Amino acid sequence: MRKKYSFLSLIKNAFTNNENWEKMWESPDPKKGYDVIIVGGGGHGLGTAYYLAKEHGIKNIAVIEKGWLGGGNTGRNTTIIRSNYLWNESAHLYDHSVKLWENLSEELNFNMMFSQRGVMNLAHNEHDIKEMKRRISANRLNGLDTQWLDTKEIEELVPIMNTKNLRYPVLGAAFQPRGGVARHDAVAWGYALRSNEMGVDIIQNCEVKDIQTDNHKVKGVNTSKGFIKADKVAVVASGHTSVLAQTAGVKLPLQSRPLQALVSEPIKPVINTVVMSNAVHAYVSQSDKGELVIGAGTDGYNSFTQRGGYDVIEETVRAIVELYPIFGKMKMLRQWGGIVDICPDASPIISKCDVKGLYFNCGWGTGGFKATPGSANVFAHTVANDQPHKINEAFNLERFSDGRLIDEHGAAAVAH
Amino acid sequence: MSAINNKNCKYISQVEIKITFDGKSYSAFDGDTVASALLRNNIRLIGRSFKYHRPRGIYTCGIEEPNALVQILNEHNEPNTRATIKRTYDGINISSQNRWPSLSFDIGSINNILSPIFSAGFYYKTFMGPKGFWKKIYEPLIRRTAGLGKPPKNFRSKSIHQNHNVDILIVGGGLSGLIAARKLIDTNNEVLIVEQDCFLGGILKNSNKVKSIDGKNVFEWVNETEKLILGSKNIKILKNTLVTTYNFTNHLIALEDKFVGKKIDTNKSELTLHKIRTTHTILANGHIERFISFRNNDLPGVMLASSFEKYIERYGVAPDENPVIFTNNSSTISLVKSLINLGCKPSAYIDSRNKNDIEDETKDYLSKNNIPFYPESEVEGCEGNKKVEKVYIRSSNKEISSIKASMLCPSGGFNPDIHLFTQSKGLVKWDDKIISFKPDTAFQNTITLGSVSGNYKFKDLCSEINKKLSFLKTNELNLEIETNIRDDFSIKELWETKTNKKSKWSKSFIDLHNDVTTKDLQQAINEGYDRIEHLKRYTTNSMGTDQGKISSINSLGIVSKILKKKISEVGTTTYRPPYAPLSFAAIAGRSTYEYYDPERKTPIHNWHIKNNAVFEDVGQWKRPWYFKKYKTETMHQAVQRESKQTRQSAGILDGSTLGKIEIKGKDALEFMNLMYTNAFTKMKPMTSRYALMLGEDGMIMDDGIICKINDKHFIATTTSGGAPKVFAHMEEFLQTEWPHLQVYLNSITEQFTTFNISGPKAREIVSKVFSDIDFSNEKFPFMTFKTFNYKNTQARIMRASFTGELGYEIYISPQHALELWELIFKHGKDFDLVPYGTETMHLLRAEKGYVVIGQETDGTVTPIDINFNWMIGKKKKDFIGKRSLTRSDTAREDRKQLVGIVPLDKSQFIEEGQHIVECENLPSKIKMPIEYLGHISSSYHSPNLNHCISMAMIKSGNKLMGKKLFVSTPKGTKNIPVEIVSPVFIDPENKRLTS
Amino acid sequence: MILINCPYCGEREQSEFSNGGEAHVARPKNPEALSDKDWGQYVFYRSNPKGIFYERWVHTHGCRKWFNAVRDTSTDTFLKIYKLDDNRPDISEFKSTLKSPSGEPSVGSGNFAVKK
Amino acid sequence: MTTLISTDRVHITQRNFQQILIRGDGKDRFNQIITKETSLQPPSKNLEIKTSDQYIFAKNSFDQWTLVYLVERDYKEIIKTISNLNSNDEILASDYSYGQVYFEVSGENKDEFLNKLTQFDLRNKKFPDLSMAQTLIARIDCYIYKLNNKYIITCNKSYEDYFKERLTDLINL
Repeated sequence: MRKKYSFLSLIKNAFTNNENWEKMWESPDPKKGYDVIIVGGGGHGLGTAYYLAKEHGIKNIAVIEKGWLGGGNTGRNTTIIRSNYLWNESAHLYDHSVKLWENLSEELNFNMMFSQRGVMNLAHNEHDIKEMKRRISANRLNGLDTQWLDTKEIEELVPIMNTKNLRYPVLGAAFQPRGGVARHDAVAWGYALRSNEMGVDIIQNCEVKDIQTDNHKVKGVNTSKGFIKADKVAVVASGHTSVLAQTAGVKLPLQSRPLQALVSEPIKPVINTVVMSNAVHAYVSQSDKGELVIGAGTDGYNSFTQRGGYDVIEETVRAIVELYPIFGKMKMLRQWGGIVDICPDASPIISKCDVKGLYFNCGWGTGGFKATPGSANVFAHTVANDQPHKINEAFNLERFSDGRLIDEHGAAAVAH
Repeated sequence: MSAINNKNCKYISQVEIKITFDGKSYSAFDGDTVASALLRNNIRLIGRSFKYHRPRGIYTCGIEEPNALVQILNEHNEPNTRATIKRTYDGINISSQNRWPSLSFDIGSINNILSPIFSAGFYYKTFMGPKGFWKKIYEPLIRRTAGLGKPPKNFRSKSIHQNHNVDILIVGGGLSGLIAARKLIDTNNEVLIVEQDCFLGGILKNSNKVKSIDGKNVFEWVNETEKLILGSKNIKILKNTLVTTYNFTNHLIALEDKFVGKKIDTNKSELTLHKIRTTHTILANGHIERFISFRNNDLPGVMLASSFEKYIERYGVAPDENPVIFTNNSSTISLVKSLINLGCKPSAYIDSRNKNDIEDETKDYLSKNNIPFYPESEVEGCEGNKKVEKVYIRSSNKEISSIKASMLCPSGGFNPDIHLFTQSKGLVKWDDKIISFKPDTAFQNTITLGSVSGNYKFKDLCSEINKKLSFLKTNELNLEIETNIRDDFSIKELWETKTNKKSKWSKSFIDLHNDVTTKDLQQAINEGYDRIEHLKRYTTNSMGTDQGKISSINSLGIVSKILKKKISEVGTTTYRPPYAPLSFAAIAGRSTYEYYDPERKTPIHNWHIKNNAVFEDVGQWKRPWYFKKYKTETMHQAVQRESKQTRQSAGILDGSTLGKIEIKGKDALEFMNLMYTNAFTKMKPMTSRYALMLGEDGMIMDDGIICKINDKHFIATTTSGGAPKVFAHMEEFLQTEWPHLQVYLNSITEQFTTFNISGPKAREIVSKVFSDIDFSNEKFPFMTFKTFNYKNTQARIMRASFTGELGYEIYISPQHALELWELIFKHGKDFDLVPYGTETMHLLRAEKGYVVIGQETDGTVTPIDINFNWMIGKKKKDFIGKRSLTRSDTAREDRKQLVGIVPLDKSQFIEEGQHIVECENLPSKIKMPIEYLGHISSSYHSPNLNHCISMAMIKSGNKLMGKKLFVSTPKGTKNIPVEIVSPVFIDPENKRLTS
Repeated sequence: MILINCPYCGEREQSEFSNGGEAHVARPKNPEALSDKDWGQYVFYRSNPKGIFYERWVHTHGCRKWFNAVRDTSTDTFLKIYKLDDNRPDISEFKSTLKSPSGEPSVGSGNFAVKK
Repeated sequence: MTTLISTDRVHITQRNFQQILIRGDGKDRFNQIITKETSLQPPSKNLEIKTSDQYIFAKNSFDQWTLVYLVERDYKEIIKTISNLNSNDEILASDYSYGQVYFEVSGENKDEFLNKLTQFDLRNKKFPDLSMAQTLIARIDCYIYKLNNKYIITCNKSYEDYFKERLTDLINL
């Protein structure tokens, strides 16, 4: 670990006017070939390279990114981290990630600003309560720390919330204390820094056009900087994964949808935990700069424009202004959209496929950021050993044929 | 009000008002903004910067302001309000932000002393201390110093939306906007002009650049133009309205402040959000002056040249009598003329251009008024205690001299305001003549006019507009525009001036709002963050509430120099809407608070209220949850009472919220057989059947009762929540898969109210109410229905029940609903009829082992899983979802199946949502995951059986009948011993239903 | 918000419509004859192109009629709207602005504002 | 008929009409049956209205017509018409008389007022006289009929209170 960051390093550099900080990573041109090519330079891709090098000793790796690293969904999410998913397979996968988050800053010696301030899912009707009580009980048996909060406890944790005087009153909440938020850019930069140090090539502004195969075995990839040979190709390019899979003759059940988010202007601390409300599509947390980061719902149609419709913003803000009356006098600073690739059962794909040496990690929908370290870790294991890790065994491609789905859409719609 | 007052400014009244700033009272003129009012009282220090808490003053005179953000205490503490925009009124109470204990003495400025340590991205490189320290110690500290304003007070706004559909939208009521408008007067285009100020005119009123138009002074020309426009039939003007968002297919969002310069009346709508759909958009929103980076360019007293000029011309106040002017272009001479007209004089005019590039008129005017002139020179820096006191000038021979001054006005040139154009997905291009980006290829019907299109010349402005609007076939308009400055704009590239001061504390700012220095840019590039988006995120450059309006192009200039690339190769960061911070209250409009979502009510809603119903939200419906017999009756007590009484005598439920669909046509039977799992072919007319609807994945989507009038006419009921989804599902398959089927659908949910009466005494009650109908078992068997005429309306009674008791569902026109409901109660009194709510309905159906879609099923349950094999038409060739039922995973034996569960100790209660396990105790701290067989989907204390009954979905449940297992409890570690039983707890042989 | 030209009602706000996913995916005539894999393809797999996309819309808050459309998903531009019973327009009719599978379109999506 | 709002430029009253919703294929046989039963010619162009002071006959979509009686008729007759229509297999008629609420909106500022609740383009060139539309007003599915300079808006009865509150709330903001 050559570059060491600490308060001491800040003081040392202060004396030399901060002029000789070392370069975090190089941006070389691609070599002729590598053992493993990772397509997609987001948190998941760079993380996979890090764990391949650190835990499996594979260092002759290239991470190929079409734009700038961390520029896709890694730089466009609402930074929420939790693992209180319903089904066992999902709970184990996401909690594997939360455990890695808990000392990622130390491991990468780069501050992820991972703040375990708790994540709260609000219940607005009887159906929500039943669904959450079931999820809490399932989480408990899986060793997770989710608990039920009544309205009074919620008001103590979030004083600015109006729980009673609104169209769908807040009747309670499922709360996971170990959940929280982290700085999204730091994940990509931290993984890039440390994997680059171990010899991994990080190639930016180089777009993979198609994947070359020869009788069901992967040969390499054609890129805007020419053909690059590889024995193994791991595609982790969110919405574009299905486009690239097509070039290798593999079909993926992905649909890419805009998922929008917005931030308010910066104010002094007002909310110290993360509050999610599925019924009204509004998720809120406050960044360290003081901006309130708000997540909205997905748009109802496929799109890659990283924008989405204005009406989605209106839907979320309508709910937030009622849930938090202080928003009546606050202003929206920025709005943007990411592209989330969604599977029919709202669970990811971390899997081999019929083509030898070709692996896919995609379909994360709205859960991509929170899963970054866990996904990268088990994907590295899958690529290195050509066998899935126990944790991601269930998230294979075959489930869409035999029907063994892991449906995280939550219970069916309200009925009775 | 000690500052110089420009008497002949026509946009400010001389009426005095009183304002309060940080507790002290000042006087100002009605029409002043907070900024112009404070400048009138020579107040320079107005806030503290974001990171280093350095003293900051008023830097501009508009929306692009990076520093002067204040809190309006008498408006619910509204934070981060731009002093340069917010208009004052008598009694407004303003406070500065981000400083403690006071503006002049701020503890936070310790950050400035430690600033060499707090370099760009310092927080990524430290604070990683022992586990949990980040959350408990470092983060709270950082969060307290960050963030600008204090949080506002709670406020329920009444702002509204106003939609518009126009042919042409003109953004900006300045010179170009007005010329375009005059060309469109009384044409057949419906035009809307949107102007952010309360006066039209733009550059005409904001500067001294234009002397006259067609011989008239600018004020007269604007008034004359405004009269013409208001007189037209086809043009409307919106003032005090700022366009913030340019959506796809020409849909723009603009925010109007309805209380400009007035105290807000909180029961009126203080903001209106205009949502404008237009065929053509004309962007005439002008340009923004950019600053120059030099040492201490953030000191209070540094103000952009055109802003200084705007305070004189638009607000009638000269912020200083002898400012130093530092420019790299030909436009700042108009500021000099403004000062001379007022009897003031710049104490120096520093122009960085080469001597022979500087216009002769400028040189002559400066020498005529003996203004010290420094050609080919630049400002090296300035110094002073919380305000400018000295300005250091580096002359052409590189020597540095200093002069005394209290204000310094830099001008780094002008950027066309391309934010909205890029939001419209248009592409911009670099223009070396104006050294900035300008609009190039539009993606939508977007036309840019005047300075926003990069055309800074006045002479050929009319010809540009005539050419660009020629497709509208309007009249040619040519105006004689006389200017105070030379028409062709000249500029020399200058992003920053270097300092030879080696101190670690000397700072030259590239982003005033987020305290980003030019050294930070260099450091970020050294560390490898050389992509412009990386740079922005690592240094937070241009991510403040001003989005770097006066500085983002400068940062591209500096970065391109360091990387030795052309600026167009460096590219820009994404322009993310909105153009300026947009009020949340305005975005929400009136569709929030009490109007967030409609409250759907059944026709007898008021009867429920009168009879102390407690309501539950079911989708948008308000349904009675239970009825309080006396004030203090709890839900548990009410539900036990209602459930017991229904089984012993009779109970009635308002079921009007259930979906009802009328299906009719030649191929109705074939259609129903394809949509539902059941076989309807052999079903006799006038009978009804409980039916299941699946998705193509084989999972249960909805259920309901189907009444068959004949093979060509059915009526289907659905769950309340599923009603819109089932209707849409039927329409989709009819139109897209089976257009050959002649079938028509009508939703009749609201054409019939539904009363479900059940219980042993039900037959007696209905016989009394409908005396002419024979309710005997022979004449009216179970699962059949009759249609009849009730007071000339179509009515229907079906013998079915969701409680397991003898029951009838009465479908009646809403016109007679209340009257019939009360008649039923009149007769029901002597049979002890009780009204019950959804909670009792849940309990009674659970006693009977009936499932609820969405509770027993969660989108992963097939009919076989809940023993509904009997509902699957085996001989049917196809129905939606049939193929999925035989997939390997759905045909598995060990799937979760529906069972009943009772506690061995009858006094214990099982909680819904808990799980069935094989171990008696749970460890207090669960480390390794514990296997479970399934979860409890429903659980109630049955008053009719006097013990808790539950339904559960557990793995291979059918094989576990009679087995002893355990159910977890929410908190404890001791599990409840239970026995697996059949889910039907009452009347398994259905005797009560069919007798 | 996008303006969609309903073939029956004319131009309406996108909030009146619902998207029905990929078009021209006919329900298999005889599902029983399909293998689990092929049936899984029909139920779960839809194409997800960045560029020219054939999709279905329904005017939910209007005439409630289904219709088809060809849209460029990289810029959300509707290239053609046609009725259910019109036949499928040939892809050669449409020119996608994309230079490569995942490249940014030459026309900006608000993210790459500078003309290359 | 109760007056909800009456200012100088916007006038809204709540009405009550009988209504039949008819589904069919709109071909000759369908037209003959309809004319026979209702003695009225159903309109053939999408969103077109035929009207007199007695009725509004509108084609709302490809297979749907609404017949609204502006002047109250003997309800027995309406029920008879509906059952006669339903006796033909290829026609579905449903009684929509009491499940709907009706608002009549007139006045010089009616378009600007309604455009506070809906984005629908009410201008004559996009929404000509004697035409109708199904759209969203105040987040609720509505039918809007345009005839001689006034609108008749209908929606489901369960939204009545919410719709009226939205209208009255706006007038004094």
